[in-house]
Amino acid sequence: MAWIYRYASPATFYPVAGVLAPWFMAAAALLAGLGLYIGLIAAPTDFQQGDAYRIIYVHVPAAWMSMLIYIVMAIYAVLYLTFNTRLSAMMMNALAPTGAMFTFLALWTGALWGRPTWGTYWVWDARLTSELILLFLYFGFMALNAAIEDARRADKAAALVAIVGVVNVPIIYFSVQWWNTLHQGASVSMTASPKMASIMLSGMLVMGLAAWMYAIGAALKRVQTIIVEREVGADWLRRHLGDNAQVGRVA
Amino acid sequence: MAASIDAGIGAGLEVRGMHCERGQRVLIDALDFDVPAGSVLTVVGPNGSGKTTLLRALAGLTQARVRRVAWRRVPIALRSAAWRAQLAYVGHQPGHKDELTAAENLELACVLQGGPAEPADRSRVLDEMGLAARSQLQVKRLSQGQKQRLALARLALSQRSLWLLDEPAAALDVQARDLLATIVARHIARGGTALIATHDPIDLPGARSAQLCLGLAGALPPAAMHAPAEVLAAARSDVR
Amino acid sequence: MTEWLAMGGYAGYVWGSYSVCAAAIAIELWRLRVRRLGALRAARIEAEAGIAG
Amino acid sequence: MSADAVHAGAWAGLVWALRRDLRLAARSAAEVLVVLGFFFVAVTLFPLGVGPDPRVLRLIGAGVIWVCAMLACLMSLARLFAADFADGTLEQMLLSEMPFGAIVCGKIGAHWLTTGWPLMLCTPLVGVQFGLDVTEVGVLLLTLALGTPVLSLIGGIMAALTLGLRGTGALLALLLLPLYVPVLIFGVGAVDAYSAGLGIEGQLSILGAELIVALVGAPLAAAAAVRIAID
Repeated sequence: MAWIYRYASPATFYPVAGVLAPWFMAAAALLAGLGLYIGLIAAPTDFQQGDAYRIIYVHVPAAWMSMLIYIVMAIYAVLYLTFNTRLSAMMMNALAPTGAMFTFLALWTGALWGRPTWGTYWVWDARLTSELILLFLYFGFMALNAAIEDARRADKAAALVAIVGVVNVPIIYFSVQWWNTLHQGASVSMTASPKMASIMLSGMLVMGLAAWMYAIGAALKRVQTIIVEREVGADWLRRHLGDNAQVGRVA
Repeated sequence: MAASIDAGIGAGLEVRGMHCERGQRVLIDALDFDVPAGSVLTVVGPNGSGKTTLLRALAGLTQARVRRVAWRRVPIALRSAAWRAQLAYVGHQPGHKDELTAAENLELACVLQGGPAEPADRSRVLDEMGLAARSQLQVKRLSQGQKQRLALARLALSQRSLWLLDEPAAALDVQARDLLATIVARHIARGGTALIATHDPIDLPGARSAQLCLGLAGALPPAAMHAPAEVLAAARSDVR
Repeated sequence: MTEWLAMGGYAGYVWGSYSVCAAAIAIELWRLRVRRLGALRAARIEAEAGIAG
Repeated sequence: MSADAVHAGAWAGLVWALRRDLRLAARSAAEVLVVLGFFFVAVTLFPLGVGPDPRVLRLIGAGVIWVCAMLACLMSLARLFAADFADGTLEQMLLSEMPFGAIVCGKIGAHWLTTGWPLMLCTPLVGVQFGLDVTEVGVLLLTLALGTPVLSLIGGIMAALTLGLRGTGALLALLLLPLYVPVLIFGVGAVDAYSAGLGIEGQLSILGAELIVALVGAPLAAAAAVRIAID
């Protein structure tokens, strides 16, 4: 298991993240461009919802990412608590803000899509309600992380919250699903819209990929910052800053 | 390597390759030391040199990497129940509840640390500590000195073989310091072992003791075992 | 072009969603940059202080 | 340590912690009464806010009582570990031979007996305010009996995680209330189903399942959380 410590040390990962991040950002921009073209221009107007349905090209990818990022955070949490590799904790913390942003976007676009389609901004639909509770889980994670000064204890506590949270996400989703069907009967759920034309589906998948690339890119950039914040006294950082100072370029 | 008096007396605690960190700073790195059974290791060093961290790491309260720990030559894991059954740890905090009476606190502590169950032993120790008259009073009504003696009573009742005492003499009045010395001496006489982190070492007549200096640059090899008098002299002069 | 912008009468909702998404990503990237430069500056100050100290 | 010695140790740890915390709670009974006082005040606010119309109050009764029970439980969670963390007794528990998970289980049990149980005793009084009839209050008590232990169990984890931090009130609420949602939904769901004349076995069995999962998982997670806090 020695290799895990060699590669997982923040010092060796810092330059790697620096090199990878721009590539992911470029991929995200490219895919987003393609996705927007498909979604906004190439895809036909939906005969039922008119052009309002085009919001799904951002709403659905955002919802996917909000769930995916929380699961990836929980995986890093498990890795950190078992292997004690500080880098997995840093990656977990680096992902949280981006995940919270995607959750907020999913709720915002969901509301704007609900208004023309169902006449109200907020629909107590099972998916939207679980999305809102997921947003609280993200805030809980970040609040606990910020409340503890000692970095190691903050990581461990936040990791435990992420794991307890991810165990509860399916329970919350199914209880909200049951609660929703009991009170309203089977209302039209958000994405069970008429059979998707293949071009619409591909638009959504491309935007989903773009969001994924962006999330990785943002996380890598943020993990670099976290590494610098945490390794302030370390000599590898001093040397690193030293070389760039002479060259005059911002590290 | 640390000298041990002679193999005759059973080997007590062996620690190899201990590594402790606090936040960013590496306090202790690759520390090896031995504490033969029936002896005292006094851990000295300036504040922030890792005395408390070392003791809390040994007690399993803080996380630390250690290559090997053996107790009476049997390798043991720091956070295992078997290890906890051997040790008693006294930290900076009082360790009793103000709302409960002295007797109740002792009773709870004895069950927790597997001490003697008979009330007779407890009342005998309360007598010795001069708390018999106030044993039914809530601890919050006791004076600071009496609270300190209650903590000593809890230690006196402990039957654990390895004691980890972190600055036990700090803020003790003269009378309490003598009580502490007799309790620790009695523990050593019974063949017990103790690690005491302190600024002013306790005067333990006749007990074999060694010294582990924790400098800010990490641990220095423990001084060879020698009569306690030299240790006390050395300790006072070395403390930076 | 203007008819495409009208989005079949739903311009407010569609562009409302897309603009907020773009704004959120822009804000996140900008904050990332600010936080990164702050961390690097602090590290550099610590490094000089370390050498001098 | 042979298997039955471990069981004996675990049971002894649980009983030790339970008796200790109940004695401590008895010594400072005010804390328990304060939590009940909060419960009463919070529940009484809703009719003042929503209006005295009995039909409306009957509809929202179970929901209001359940939410206020959750908030009351939240208020008293600090008592679970904070005092022992401050005076060093929590450390001594960690160092005991008895398994720490069992000790945490006993402490959470004592917390439930001093918050969940009294809340249930007051529920009939409060149910009258909302015009719930005797059988509906009975079902509500049943759901509270199954649900409030879960509040204490999951609450124990978060109370341990936020040990020693300042201003943990809001942080505890933010961490806990999302995790209380399933208990709330099925607790109130059972009462609503009963009032609608439907069967309540489904909701009660799910509440029971949540209780079992919490009983198994929460003490271990809380014990790990305490170790993290004391580290």
